[in-house]
Amino acid sequence: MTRLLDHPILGKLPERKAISFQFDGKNYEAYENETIAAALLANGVRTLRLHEESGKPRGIYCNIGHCMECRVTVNGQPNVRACLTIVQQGMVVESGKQLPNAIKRMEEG
Amino acid sequence: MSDVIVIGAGPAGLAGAIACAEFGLKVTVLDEFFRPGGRLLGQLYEEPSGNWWNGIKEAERLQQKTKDLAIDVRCGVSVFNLEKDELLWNVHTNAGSMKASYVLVATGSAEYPIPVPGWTLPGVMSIGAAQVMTNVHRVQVGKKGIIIGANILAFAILTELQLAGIQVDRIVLPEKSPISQEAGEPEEVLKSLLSAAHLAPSLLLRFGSVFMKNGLLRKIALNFYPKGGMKISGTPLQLRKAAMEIVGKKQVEGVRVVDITPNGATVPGSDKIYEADFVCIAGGLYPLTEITAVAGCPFQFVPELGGHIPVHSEWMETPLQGLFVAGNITGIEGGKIAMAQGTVAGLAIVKRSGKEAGSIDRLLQKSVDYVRDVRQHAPIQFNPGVDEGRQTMKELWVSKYGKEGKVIS
Amino acid sequence: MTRSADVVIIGGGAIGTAVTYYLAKRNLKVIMVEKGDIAQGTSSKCDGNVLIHDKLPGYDASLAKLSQDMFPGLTKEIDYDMHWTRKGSLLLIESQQEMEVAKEFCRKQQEQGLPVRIMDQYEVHEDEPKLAKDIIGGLETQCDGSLDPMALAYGLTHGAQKLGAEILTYTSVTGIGLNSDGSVGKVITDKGEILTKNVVNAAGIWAPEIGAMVNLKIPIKPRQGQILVAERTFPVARRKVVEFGYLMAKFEGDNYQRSVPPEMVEYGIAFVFEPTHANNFLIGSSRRFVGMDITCHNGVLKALAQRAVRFFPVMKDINVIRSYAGLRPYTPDHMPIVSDSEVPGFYVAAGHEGDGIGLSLITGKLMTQIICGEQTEITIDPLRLSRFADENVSA
Amino acid sequence: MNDKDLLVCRCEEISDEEIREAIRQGARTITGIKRRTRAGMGLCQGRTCQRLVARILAEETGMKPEDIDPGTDRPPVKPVSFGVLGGVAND
Repeated sequence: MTRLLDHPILGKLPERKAISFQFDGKNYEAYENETIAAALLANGVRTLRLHEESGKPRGIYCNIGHCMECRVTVNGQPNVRACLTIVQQGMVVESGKQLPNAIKRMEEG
Repeated sequence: MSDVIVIGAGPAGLAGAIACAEFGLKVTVLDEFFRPGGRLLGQLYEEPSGNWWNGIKEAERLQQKTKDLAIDVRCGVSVFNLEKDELLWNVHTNAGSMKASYVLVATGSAEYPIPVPGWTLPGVMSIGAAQVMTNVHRVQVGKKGIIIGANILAFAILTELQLAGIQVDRIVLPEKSPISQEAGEPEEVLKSLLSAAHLAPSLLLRFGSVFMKNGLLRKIALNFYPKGGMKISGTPLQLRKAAMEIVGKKQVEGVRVVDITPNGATVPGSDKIYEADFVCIAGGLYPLTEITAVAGCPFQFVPELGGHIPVHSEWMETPLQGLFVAGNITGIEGGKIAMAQGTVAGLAIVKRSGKEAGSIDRLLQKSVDYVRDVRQHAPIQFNPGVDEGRQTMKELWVSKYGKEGKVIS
Repeated sequence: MTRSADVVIIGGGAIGTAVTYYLAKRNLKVIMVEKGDIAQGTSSKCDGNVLIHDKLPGYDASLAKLSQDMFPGLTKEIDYDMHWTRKGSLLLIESQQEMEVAKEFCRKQQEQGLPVRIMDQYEVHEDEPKLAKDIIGGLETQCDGSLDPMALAYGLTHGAQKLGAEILTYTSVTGIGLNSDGSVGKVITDKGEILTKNVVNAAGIWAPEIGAMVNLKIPIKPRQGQILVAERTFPVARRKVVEFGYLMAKFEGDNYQRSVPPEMVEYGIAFVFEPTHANNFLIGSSRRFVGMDITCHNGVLKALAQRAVRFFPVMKDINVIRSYAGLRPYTPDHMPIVSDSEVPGFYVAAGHEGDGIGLSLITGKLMTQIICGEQTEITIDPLRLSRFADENVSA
Repeated sequence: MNDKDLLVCRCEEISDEEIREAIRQGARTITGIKRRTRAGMGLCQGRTCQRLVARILAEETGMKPEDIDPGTDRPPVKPVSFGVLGGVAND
């Protein structure tokens, strides 16, 4: 998806410094003051995590920090909301993974 | 230590902080978002008067005022608990705890979702999410999108998406169900759109919104309502179509849509899949009241204001000593009203703090009247019964706590 | 609408549903009356421990073991998934002084044939690798287990209904009618009367209120506990893990003080970790007398979180998503009441403090044996209500 | 729970059918439904699904919206780490 550099009413976006960050091992380009969710979307990435139980892909839903769907791991810190967190230079972001369910396997076993 | 902590840096929170600081109170404002402004940040619509309501400019104006008044606005801070000890309110956040004699909770609203099979696919988002991504982050949410749910918020944001050059293929209704309720009934939708006539100029003017007030004429109009819908600045509003399923393997690829009768019943075998790479769900707004709930504030069910909301007076005061509310948390209305309510709450705090004995009562009453005045001239009415709802809450307060508002704990 | 039943059970928590289920198994006509929803009281505000590790050797441990051994078969018997797992439990030992007491405690339990053993520093860290490095050992109880406490109550209700029991939820008991000879004649509810000769008061922290209806003094006081709920995350520990220090403070009384910050003592904080089938975990526990208050106090939540990070530092970055508070039915001598009473036909099954889930099944069985006039599986003398009659016990 | 089901609770993936089944088993409040199905027990604590569950409950039981008591909000209203809550985050 492209970035809206110009806007008929909101006008031109001010010059912003480009920065780079990592998502699931790949390098991406973002701009200063952009959230992780916005930067990834601008790079065509919608899936931010897999549901911990079912493994189904999930992306942003509310984009203002209410629904917790956009949680990713940032520099080792899990469950950070991508829609509220600003990208920093060299940030290492990982998508949320499906979890093994030890207790359930115990019950089935 | 601050005299006042404001939770929520939206129009209501900022206005409240400014009103307190103008009378010399030390104020801290907290907000989860990385920029102050709340829902203002996404708002951009043309008012009947023809000029543009630019929420981002409005937010910048308020933010500048907070700087001028040395108000400590802290973004990226999540409040997770609010508790009172003997004298002070304790606000617990992910950045530590703080105390203050007065707390103004202005946490605004959240969006009602309308579940559709497949709505957990990446690319499906609330319509507010698309608004923020477009106007605040200036990133396109997709190449071609479909909006599910036809209401005032959907139209306002539709215009914003179109302005940003994003193609919105069509607006359809959700499938009628106990969850979607009126949103899935074409006649109900048409009736609710009447209060947004000026917002969707091209379509409804041709129908003549006054002419449509009569139920029977609405039914007839719906019978002849073209399947392809009526265009709103290019995007067809399809009142006779409903979204049955959002399809896609890893993310949104399209929406399966069916024809529906005027009262929302699906026409079997009429489904088609329309291609899309994003879907916006427009379910409307409801007050976000969780922080006042954990603080122990009494609630009252007022459907016209959005359901269970904290009990409050016209001075925006709750029955708990030192706890105030303002903005969408008290009932869903536009940004201007939220700001006006914020000012009332701020002045009420100044009065309670005994700071400015002289003129405060007059200023407070003027600010209360101003809220009513703004409400009368509001271009958008989210809920036709809002006046009635405000009256219900006022009468409840007076009956329980008296005109001046005796505070219980 | 007047009904009749062989036995009416008041209270739809873990205890009430267990008594109802075991009575229904004797195809007696039973009616359970619950003023709210099933498990609306303490049984939905606790964790699902089914333990013997915290029971004094002797009667306590035997009663708990009897109850514990009834759980494995229950799931099949009532065909309802209660997420029962039996992976044992681990008591964490922090100091040499605790290790000495733990060894003695373990020896006595082993003498009673209970599957317990002491783990040294190497074994305990191999068993739970994410444990804080300075933990010096553990006391393992191989037979301990846990389950979803709410699912227990729903499952027992499901099982009882299949056996013909009638369940009246959202029905409040307003009085108990006695016959001229003083024996139980009927139960009066806000939805009509139920003629019966037998009533079981399984109302938990509300048991004193029901007892007062037949002017019986039941010395149960609510003792509040708060619990933190963590988010779904990687496995932190595979089973129930509890600190031994708290038990020592409980049993040793004043001659043992854990070296902990003052609020741990003030709020009665004891580290309790329980993994759940939903792939998250619960952190307890706290003990305070605050009447019927079930709001969460931030000071207690903070102390619980601090204690949890002390034992599992990896929790520092895991999120708490919820907290809740429940009221344990506390009796002066820490023992439940499973007994008849001076009022013929009026029985009491309540007062289990923190062990209501674990002792629910044996309570159901014992109460059935008492009502049916049979020899009880284990003596119930320590559980008699009359034990409180002589001392002037203030409820 | 197959793909065609209508998910009402996104966090815990609970369908509207599972919610109706809980009501059939006797749940009369949002909390009762939560305890039987886990709807509302996820990270958003019901911010997304709670009002949808209320509408299903009203339709299944005929209860009026004002008679349906909403779920109980408890701290933390937004997730917070054990470290921050316990005041041990920074050391």
